[in-house]
Amino acid sequence: MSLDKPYKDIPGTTIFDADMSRQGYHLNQFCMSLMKAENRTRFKANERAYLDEWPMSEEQKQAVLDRDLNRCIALGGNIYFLAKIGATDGKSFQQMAGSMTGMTEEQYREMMVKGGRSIEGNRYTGEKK
Amino acid sequence: MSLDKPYKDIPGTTIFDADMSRQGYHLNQFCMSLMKAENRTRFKANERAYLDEWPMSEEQKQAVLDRDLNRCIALGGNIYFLAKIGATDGKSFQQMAGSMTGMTEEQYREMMVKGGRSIEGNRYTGEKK
Amino acid sequence: MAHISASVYTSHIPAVGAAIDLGKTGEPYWQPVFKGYDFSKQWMKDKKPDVIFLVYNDHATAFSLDLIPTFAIGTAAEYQPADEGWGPRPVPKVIGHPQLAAHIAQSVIQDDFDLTIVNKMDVDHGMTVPLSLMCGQPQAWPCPIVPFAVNVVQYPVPSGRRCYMLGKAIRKAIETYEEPLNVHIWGTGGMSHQLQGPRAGLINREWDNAFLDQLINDPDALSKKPHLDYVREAGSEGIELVMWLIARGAMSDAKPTVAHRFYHVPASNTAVGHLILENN
Amino acid sequence: MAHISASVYTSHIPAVGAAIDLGKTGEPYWQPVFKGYDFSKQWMKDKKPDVIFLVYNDHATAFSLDLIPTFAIGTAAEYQPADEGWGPRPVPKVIGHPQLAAHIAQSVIQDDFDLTIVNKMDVDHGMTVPLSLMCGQPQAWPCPIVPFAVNVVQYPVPSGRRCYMLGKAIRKAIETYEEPLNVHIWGTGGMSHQLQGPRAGLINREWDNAFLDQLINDPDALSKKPHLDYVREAGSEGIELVMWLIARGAMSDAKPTVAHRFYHVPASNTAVGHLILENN
Ligand SMILES: [Fe+3]
Ligand SMILES: [Fe+3]
Repeated sequence: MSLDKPYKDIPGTTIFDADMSRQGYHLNQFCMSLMKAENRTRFKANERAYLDEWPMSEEQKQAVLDRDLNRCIALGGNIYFLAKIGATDGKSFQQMAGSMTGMTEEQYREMMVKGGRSIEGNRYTGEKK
Repeated sequence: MSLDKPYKDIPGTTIFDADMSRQGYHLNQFCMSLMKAENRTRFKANERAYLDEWPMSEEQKQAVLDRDLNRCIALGGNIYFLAKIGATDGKSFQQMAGSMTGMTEEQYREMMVKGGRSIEGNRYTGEKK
Repeated sequence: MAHISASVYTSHIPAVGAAIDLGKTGEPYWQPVFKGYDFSKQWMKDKKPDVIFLVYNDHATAFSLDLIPTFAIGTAAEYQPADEGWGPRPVPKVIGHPQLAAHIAQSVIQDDFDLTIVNKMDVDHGMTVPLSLMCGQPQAWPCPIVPFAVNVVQYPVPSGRRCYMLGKAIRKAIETYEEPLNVHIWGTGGMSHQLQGPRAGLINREWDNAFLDQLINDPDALSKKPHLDYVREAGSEGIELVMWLIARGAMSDAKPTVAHRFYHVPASNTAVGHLILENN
Repeated sequence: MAHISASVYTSHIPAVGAAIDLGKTGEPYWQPVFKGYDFSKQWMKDKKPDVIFLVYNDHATAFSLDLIPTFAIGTAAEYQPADEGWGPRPVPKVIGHPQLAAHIAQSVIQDDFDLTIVNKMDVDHGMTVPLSLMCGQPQAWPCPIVPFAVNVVQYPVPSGRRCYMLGKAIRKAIETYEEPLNVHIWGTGGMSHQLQGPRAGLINREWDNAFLDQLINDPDALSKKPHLDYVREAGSEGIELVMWLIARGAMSDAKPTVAHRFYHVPASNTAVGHLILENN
C-alpha cells in the first residue's frame, strides 16, 4: 500500500479507506442486500445459505454469523453497511455500537447517559489513560 | 428558465442541457432500456405497446415511431441515447446522423467522403452561407 | 432573484427518527432532546422558506460501494424515504425543485466543483430526521427540497475547506436564480460521535461547543481544520461535521444573527448539536 | 515511484470498432484510417506500459440520466465490454488496477477534485475502440487499465481548464505511488464531429489541426478555450476533446517528443485525430 495513513494512531478506530473498502467489498454489498425485505426474510431463514451466495471470505462469513462487529470491521466492513445486519436483527444503533466496546448493554447505555466516553486518554494509541 | 444559454445561436444544433434533460428524461431512459437484448425483442415485436409502458408524452412516442430524430431531439432526446434505437434497427451512426440533415443516405455519405460539412456559414444562426 | 435568508444545522441521529415514529418523544430520555427543537418548529412556521437546500450524507443507502460520489445534487421531481433495514420511515415523500437544482448544478460545475447529478434516489435518515425535528409530523413537508449528498463514508471525504468554498459557490448560484425564492440551507450530521470499535461512545462536549462558537464567529478559520482533528477529537463519525461548512459558506459575509443554539448529550450514541443562523 | 512516460490521443469512433470486429479493415474506405495506427501498434509493443490511465467518456452506457458523474474513476478489478444495443464487442475484458486507482482517487480528492469512485461498470466504445486501434485484436489487453470517465453528455461538461488542472493532479498522484510503474495516459474522443440535427456531418480540418498544434506546443493556453468554441467550431460532439487536456496536463512541463501524428477525414461522421507524445 502506498496510501498515506496519518489516522493509524487513533485508538480503537478503523478508518474506512480505499484499502478497507476493497477488502470489504462483498461483505458490505451483502449488508446492502438486507435493505430489501425479501432478502431479510431469506437471510433470517438460513443465514449460512444466504451468506454462501456471496463471494465473501470464510472469515467474513463467520464474523457475520457471530455478530462480531469488531471482526467484521477488521475484515473491511463499514459500520453504515453493518448497521443493516443490526436492523435485520431488530437491534438499535446503540446496542450495535455498545457490542464493540466490551461493555454490557447496560454499562454502555449508562456511560452514554453520563456524557459518553471521555476524550481524555483516547486521542492517541498508547497514550496514558 | 434562468440558466444562461450562450449556445443558442449555433445553427442546427441542440445542446443537451439540464432543461432538455428534464424534458427528455423518460424518452432517454426508454432508449437506455434497449441496451438489453430481451427489451429490443419486445420493442420490435410491438413498438407501440412497449412505448406505452413509459411515461413519455404522446409527441415523444410518435417521434420514436416515426424515427424522426430531429423531433426526438427537440423533445429532449439526446443522440447518445437515441443511438440505441438506431442500433436496435440495425442502423449505423452515419445513417442516423444523415437522417437528420434532409439529405439522402448516399448524399450524406458522399459529403463525408469529400471532407464533411464545411464550417463556413455554419457558425452562427442567420449567418450568410 | 433568489436569496438565502437562513441556515440550519442539526444532528440527524436515526434513533431520534425512531423515537418520533414510535411516539416516544415524551419519554424522560427523549424529552430534553425534543425540547431543544420547540423553538425551531415555531421558527420554521414564522420564517417558512420557499425551498430548502439540504446538505446531508447518505449512509450506505442510495449509494453502495458500487458508486461513491463525493458531491451529489438531486435534480429529480421527488424522492422516497428509504428502507434502511427496518422499513421506510412513515414520513412524507420529499418533493424536489428540479429547476433550481439544475441551475445550481450548472453554476457550480462551471465554478469547478465536479458534482454528480442524480435523478433517482431514495433518501435516508440523514435527510428525513432533520426534517422531522424541524417540521414535526406534517402530512407534507412545508416546501420543496434540493437534496445535496456528501460522501463521508469512504475516506477521503472532501476537506472542510472544499466544503466551505462549495458553500460560497452555491450562494452565488442561488443569487443568480431569477425567481425571488426565499431559500434556507441546512447542514446536517455530527456532532461528536463514534459508532464503531472499542472507542465507540466517544463524546467531546468541549470540542463540540468550540466548533459551534467558531462556526458562528470565524468559519473561515474553522474551514481549515484538517480531517484528522475531526476524527481524533470528535470520533470517526464526527467527520460528518464538514457538511455544516457547506451551509455556513453559503451565508453572507456579514456576521449572522444566532436565532437559536442547542446542545445536549446524549441521543443514543451521539451529542446533539443544533443552530439556526439568520443572514444579515 | 511510478511515472508517466507517454500520452496517447485518439478518436474513439464506434464505426471503427465495427469495422475491426467485422473484418473490414482492408476495405478501401477503412484502409487509410487503420494505416494511421500501424506505427502505434508497433510503438505499443516497443514501449509497453505497465498500466494505462485511460480517459474517455461514457456514451449513455454505464451512466444513464439517473446519475451523471462529472468525473468517475474506476477502482474495480475488472470491467466488461458493454452491450450498446448491438451486443457487446468481441474484445477482451478490461483488467483494472484497483490499488493504483485507489491511490490516485485519494490523492486527487485531497487536491479538491470531487471524483465519483466506481466499483462496478461496463465500458463502451469510448474505451474499447482506442484499445483496438492501439493494440489490434489480442486475446487480452497488454496491461491493466484505470478507467476514468468524464461527463460530456449533459451540459455543462467540465471546462478545458478544469480538465488540464486535473491532469496535473493525476500526474502528482502517480508520481507518489510507491511501485515503479511505467504509466501511459490516454485522452480519447473527438476530433471535430457533430452527430445530431441539420448541422450533422460538420468537420473542421483547420480547427482540428490547430488544436493538435496547440496541444503539443502550448497546452496551457489551449486549456483556456471556452466550451462554446468547441461546440461552434468542432461540432456538438467535438466537445469530447476537452478530455485530451487531462492527458496533456499529466505530462511533464518539458516539451514532449511527438512520436506520431495522424489526421484523416472521414471515419463515419468524424475526423480522426491521433497523437503520441513522449515525456522528456
Ligand atoms: Fe449520519
Ligand atoms: Fe465519443
